[in-house]
Amino acid sequence: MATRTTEPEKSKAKSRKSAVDTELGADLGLSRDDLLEMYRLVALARALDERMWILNRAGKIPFVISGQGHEGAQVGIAYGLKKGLDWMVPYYRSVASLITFGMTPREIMLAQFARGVDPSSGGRQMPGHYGVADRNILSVSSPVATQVLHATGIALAAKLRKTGQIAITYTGEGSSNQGDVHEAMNFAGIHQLPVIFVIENNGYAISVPWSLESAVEDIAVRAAGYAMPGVILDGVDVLGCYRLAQQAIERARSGGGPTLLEAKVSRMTGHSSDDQQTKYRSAEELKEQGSRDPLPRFNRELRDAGVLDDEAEERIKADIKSVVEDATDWAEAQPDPDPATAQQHVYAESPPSRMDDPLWGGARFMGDGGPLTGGEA
Amino acid sequence: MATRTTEPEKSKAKSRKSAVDTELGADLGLSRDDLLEMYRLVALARALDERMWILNRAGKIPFVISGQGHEGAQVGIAYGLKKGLDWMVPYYRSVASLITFGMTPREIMLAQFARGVDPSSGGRQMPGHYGVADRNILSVSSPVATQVLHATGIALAAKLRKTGQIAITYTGEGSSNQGDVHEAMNFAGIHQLPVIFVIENNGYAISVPWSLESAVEDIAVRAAGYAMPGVILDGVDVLGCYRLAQQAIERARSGGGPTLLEAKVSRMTGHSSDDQQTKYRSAEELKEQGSRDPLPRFNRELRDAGVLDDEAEERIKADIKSVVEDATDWAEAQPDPDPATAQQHVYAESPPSRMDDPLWGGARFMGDGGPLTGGEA
Amino acid sequence: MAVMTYIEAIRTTLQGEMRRDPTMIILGEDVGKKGGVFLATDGLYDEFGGDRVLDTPLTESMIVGASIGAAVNGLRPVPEIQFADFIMPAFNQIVSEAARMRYRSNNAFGCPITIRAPYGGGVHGALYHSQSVEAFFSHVPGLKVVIPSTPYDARGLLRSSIRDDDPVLYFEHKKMYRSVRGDVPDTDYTVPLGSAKVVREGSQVSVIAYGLMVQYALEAAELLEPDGISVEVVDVRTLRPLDGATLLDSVRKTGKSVVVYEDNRFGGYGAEIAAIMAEEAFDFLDGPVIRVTGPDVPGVPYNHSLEEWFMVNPDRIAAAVRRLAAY
Amino acid sequence: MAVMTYIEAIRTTLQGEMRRDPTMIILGEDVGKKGGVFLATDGLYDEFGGDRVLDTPLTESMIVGASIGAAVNGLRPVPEIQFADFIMPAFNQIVSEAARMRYRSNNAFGCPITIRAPYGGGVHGALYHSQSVEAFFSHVPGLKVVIPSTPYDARGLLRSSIRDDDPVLYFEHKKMYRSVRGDVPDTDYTVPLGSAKVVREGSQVSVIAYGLMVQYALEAAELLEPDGISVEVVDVRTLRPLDGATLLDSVRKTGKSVVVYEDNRFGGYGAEIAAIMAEEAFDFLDGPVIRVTGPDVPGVPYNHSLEEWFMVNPDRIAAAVRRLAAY
Ligand SMILES: Cc1ncc(C[n+]2csc(CCOP(=O)(O)OP(=O)(O)O)c2C)c(N)n1
Ligand SMILES: Cc1ncc(C[n+]2csc(CCOP(=O)(O)OP(=O)(O)O)c2C)c(N)n1
Ligand SMILES: [Mg+2]
Ligand SMILES: [Mg+2]
Repeated sequence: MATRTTEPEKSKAKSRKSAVDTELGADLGLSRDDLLEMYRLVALARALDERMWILNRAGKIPFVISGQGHEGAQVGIAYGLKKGLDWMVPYYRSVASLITFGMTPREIMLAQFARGVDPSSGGRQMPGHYGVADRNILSVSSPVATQVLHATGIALAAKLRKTGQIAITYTGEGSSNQGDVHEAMNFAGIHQLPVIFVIENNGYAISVPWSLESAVEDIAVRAAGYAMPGVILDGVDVLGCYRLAQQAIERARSGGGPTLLEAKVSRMTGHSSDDQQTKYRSAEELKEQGSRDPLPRFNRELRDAGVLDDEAEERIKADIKSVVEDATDWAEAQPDPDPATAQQHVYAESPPSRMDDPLWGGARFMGDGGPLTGGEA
Repeated sequence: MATRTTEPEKSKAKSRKSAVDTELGADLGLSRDDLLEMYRLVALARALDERMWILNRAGKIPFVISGQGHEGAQVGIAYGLKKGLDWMVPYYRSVASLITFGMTPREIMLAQFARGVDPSSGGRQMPGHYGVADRNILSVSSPVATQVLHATGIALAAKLRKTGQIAITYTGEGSSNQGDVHEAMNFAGIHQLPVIFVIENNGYAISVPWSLESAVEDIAVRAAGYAMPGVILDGVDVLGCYRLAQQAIERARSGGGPTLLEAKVSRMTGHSSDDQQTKYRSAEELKEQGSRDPLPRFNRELRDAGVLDDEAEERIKADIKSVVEDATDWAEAQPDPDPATAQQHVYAESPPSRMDDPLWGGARFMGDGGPLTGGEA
Repeated sequence: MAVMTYIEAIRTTLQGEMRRDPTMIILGEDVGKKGGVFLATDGLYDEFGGDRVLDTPLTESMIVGASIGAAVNGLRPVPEIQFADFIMPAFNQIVSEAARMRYRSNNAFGCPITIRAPYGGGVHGALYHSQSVEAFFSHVPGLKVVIPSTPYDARGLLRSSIRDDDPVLYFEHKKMYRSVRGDVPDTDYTVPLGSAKVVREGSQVSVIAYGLMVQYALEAAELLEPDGISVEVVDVRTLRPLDGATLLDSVRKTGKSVVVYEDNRFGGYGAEIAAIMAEEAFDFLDGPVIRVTGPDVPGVPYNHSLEEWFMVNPDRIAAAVRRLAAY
Repeated sequence: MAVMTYIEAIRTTLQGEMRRDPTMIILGEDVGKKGGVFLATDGLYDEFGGDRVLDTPLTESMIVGASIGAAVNGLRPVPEIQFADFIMPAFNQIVSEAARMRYRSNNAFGCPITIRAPYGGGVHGALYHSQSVEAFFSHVPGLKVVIPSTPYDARGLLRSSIRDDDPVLYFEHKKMYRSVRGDVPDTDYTVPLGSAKVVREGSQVSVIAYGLMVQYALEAAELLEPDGISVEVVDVRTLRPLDGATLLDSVRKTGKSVVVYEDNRFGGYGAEIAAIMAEEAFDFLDGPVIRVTGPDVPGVPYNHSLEEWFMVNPDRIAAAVRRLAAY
């Protein structure tokens, strides 16, 4: 099960007191603390991500899949969710969404190192396949878009059980063409389920550009086919994302049904550490998208509004530095999973039934002196 | 392979000379002969369908799946296709579409009786699973909506091979919610393929009403999600269906890409001979939809326009009567398939390879004196 | 103690479990007002309403995918796939998601759903309304696969499946729905998952089967009795996890085994049973492990003459046993 | 005669077939400019253009379903599924449609497509980038399933697959892509589908394997040679249709067989081979038919220590053979 860990992290998002202590946050009901916390989350996600690449180049983690460029939309969208009540059904680029929703940097790093105490999978899944049961964060798998139906089912249960929960799920624009997404939105529309479908549109499915993924400019237009609102979010505008996501959250919470949110973001790295994007993206295109980085944009916005000053930025920088250091060092120091546990949890009862136990009658273990046949054992 | 049969059928649609010899057909480019032929096709499809139910009640065919109520839209939509060039990818209610496209009443009836010379499947599939290779009518299977992707692939080949063909495919509104339909329309939109997607919306998927199948009123609105036109057809208006389908056909033929056609029709029978629709449809609803029968509507329209008179109607009635009699009697008289052929055509080369030959080492045939083991044989 | 049909045992058990567990829901195509195309859920919509007996859109991947999510958030979904043949669109959700949820999350999440589906041939359903699909799913760790052969087991195993905390595929042979009747106690008994059963004692040949084939195996045993051939019939009941011990004990006793399945021969479920015999009971075998199966064609053809050619029947089983007994 | 890697043999053969047959197209995710995530189609987009090397949307059911339609209308599609793990969304199109098109239409329509997909573990791919999926498809009449173990066979079998008039699943073990090299003649040779091969002669134990496991079996045979244990290794090469005769001849000669597969044990492909041995070679068997397989957990876990626990390796094969030889 998930291992909770204490660590020197400030956050644990403030109780949302909508103290109108800034111009900027006023009509959003966001206090200065909220704004600074949102900035911290965007910057922290970026810092964790950058650290992953360093660890990858250092040969300490074999694989990185990155959220750089997506963080602004992710923090803006998730900041208004109710931790401990709502459900998050993420995908592999969701680090910023996850830390906003309460997953800790140590837990994020445990997944990179695939350690035994990793709450996501105990080291069983590749990095990027997050999940934390005690925070209502559903386990990520690899086949894309399957989770969109899971979120819909979670919302169905929330509605039937009258729990007041909403479910939010995320996937990429390429994955949104999968049949499961169509079937999920159709079902959510029929029953007006409290679910929010977020498509993070970075314009590429690995190397395949949006022009070859779909004939439409905006995925959001598809929402009309399911009688739900489709909203386009500018992924570099953190507070704009928050504003529009809040409307969707309130709609879902109040029984108004599902919403499709399309966040236009940029993929600032290759698809993953295995990808060479220069092979299919031009130099100028890559240069251009630098201007689509939400972090400096948010920084400027907060400074112009007098919310962020040098002192505050220094404090946040320092906090993030220590948090990332701690998360990395602590996670790396944790032991690998014990191979003896590898056969556990195939089924609820353990040990699994005889025929499912690889140690049973195991020809592959004959070399270990196991029985030749179950009969003679 | 498909067996061609000579039979006393008038039809074989006239060469489309757009002789303007009637008011009604004028702007549609349809001659009086065309109009009468379209009427004959609607009436013939109805007569064949009614005969199936009689045969079913008589215990001569165990299963009927009916197109009653759909015939007007089917004839109107298919009448402008190019037989021998274009592809039809039908579904189980497509009898009117099929006879319009050149499948013969005898061939339709062979499928009901599942005879050996049945060109659809040689008696291997249930009634309703039509297909005729030499007329570019693709074999129907049971899993719904799979064929929508096949039609899309046929259109891709037509485009790449520059054959000038278009592909038209049909499915029900319930089936249109399957993921395959979303994926097919998405791909067709990207490559502007010469394919027409026809959804015959009769308001029910067996017992499930449209309100529980989807949240939208019209499936046609989904076309916008794939950058293609979505057109609603009134299924009782045969000529209206022809007019709008022609626009889609010309668009596809001229490289203008795909179209989604939603024909609003009524299911005038139970889902199939296995279904009791009174269990889920109210008496008045069933009564009401009588007014949605395309046959009398078309009859009235042609009479009002002076295209159809008693003499012509009598002629057509008589023709249909003899055609249906002939098709039924002839098909019933054909032999059942020879069980010895049941193992053929698993693969192109026959007999299939040793391990795929059920007669090989066949324990199940030991009782027939077959070899105990291949080795000793 | 009531005598009822196979499908009546299923319907009343679904009803009982719905009453017992308020978190249980049923969802699928036509399961509501119509009560299912075979009437397995007839009356449940009236008793429990549309919130707990949901008519879904015609989308199998959604039926299973939404069930997984609902299970994760506290419900106990019992989805119906209208025909086993139409479970294929949900294959990814079942095999990639339901089966792996627990293992991949290191036991953080489970997936308690029971997927019911009618399977099998001999009902003039042709290629797409006759399939046996158990081989696909019984190969997948994380799934459980159940096929009852009597009304008694249908109830006992359905209870165990629904109450189980892992995904179960529960396949019902549609030819047995109304043709098979039997005693079904009204007690709250269960038949545990993972236990096979010797349904007829014999000494010379073990016939191992499941579903409709158990009925046929028993008929074959009757046919052979006059000739003094003593047949033991073992009902697998749970295909995964398999009760290997009961099967092996029988074969070690008789020394000969015939494995019967209706599905296509090559790579069918019975191949695993035969493989286990060859590995675990080799020293006890007095003859080859014979399989009586459907032929390797892509489906049960429709025309009665072709369907008859395809289907395994008691005579074919008896003929195989006779040959093996004389081996 | 050139020496090349396994993936180079595949890439150059795709190129050659594209040149040879103007109706052949390649379609899939990232097969175009990127040349595939493993570079199996590298350079083909430049040579043949986007009409014949199509980057598709991220929709596997569409990739296969559109390929079926394109095949029906005169093309010869060779779709790539990026990882065998992601073939599941296309399961319905492959099993219900491609496999049955010819049989259900009584030979009126065929479906000449070759679906390529990288499979297998040992590459730190975890549950969803390591799967062996051959058991699902080799059970299905109407499909052919090919798994080459050398660059020579990769080319010869790929040619036969593409030129075949029925749907073929062609699985490539991703661990072999760059680790295995071998002679590949530049002649237009083919390796016929449905023929297994004795890749090492031996007298005491037959080891039957395919894909990467053939390489491991050969290593195991080397390990055992010093101990005077003579091992025959048979490469299945085509899983369906299976060349049963070659396998049976080997086992009738040695009297002992070890079936090796990387996939989960229960209901895996090797179960069918073991069943055939038990039925067809029973009189010749001098010991149980042993299987060396992956364990029955839902996937290959990621952490190197867990992955190592999962994977079959030469030592484990050797240990099994040693035990069986001494039996
Ligand atoms: C069903 C399936 N097919 C293929 C893949 C391989 N794959 C992983 S990510 C990816 C691209 C996803 O693109 P998009 O949905 O746009 O998300 P992004 O990575 O751009 O955020 C592909 C093809 C997969 N994981 N699952
Ligand atoms: C994948 C799949 N699921 C379920 C079925 C069973 N089935 C056959 S027809 C049908 C209803 C189809 O409704 P619709 O698409 O509206 O077409 P209609 O019959 O009303 O013309 C169902 C559920 C099937 N054939 N295929
Ligand atoms: Mg993307
Ligand atoms: Mg309908």
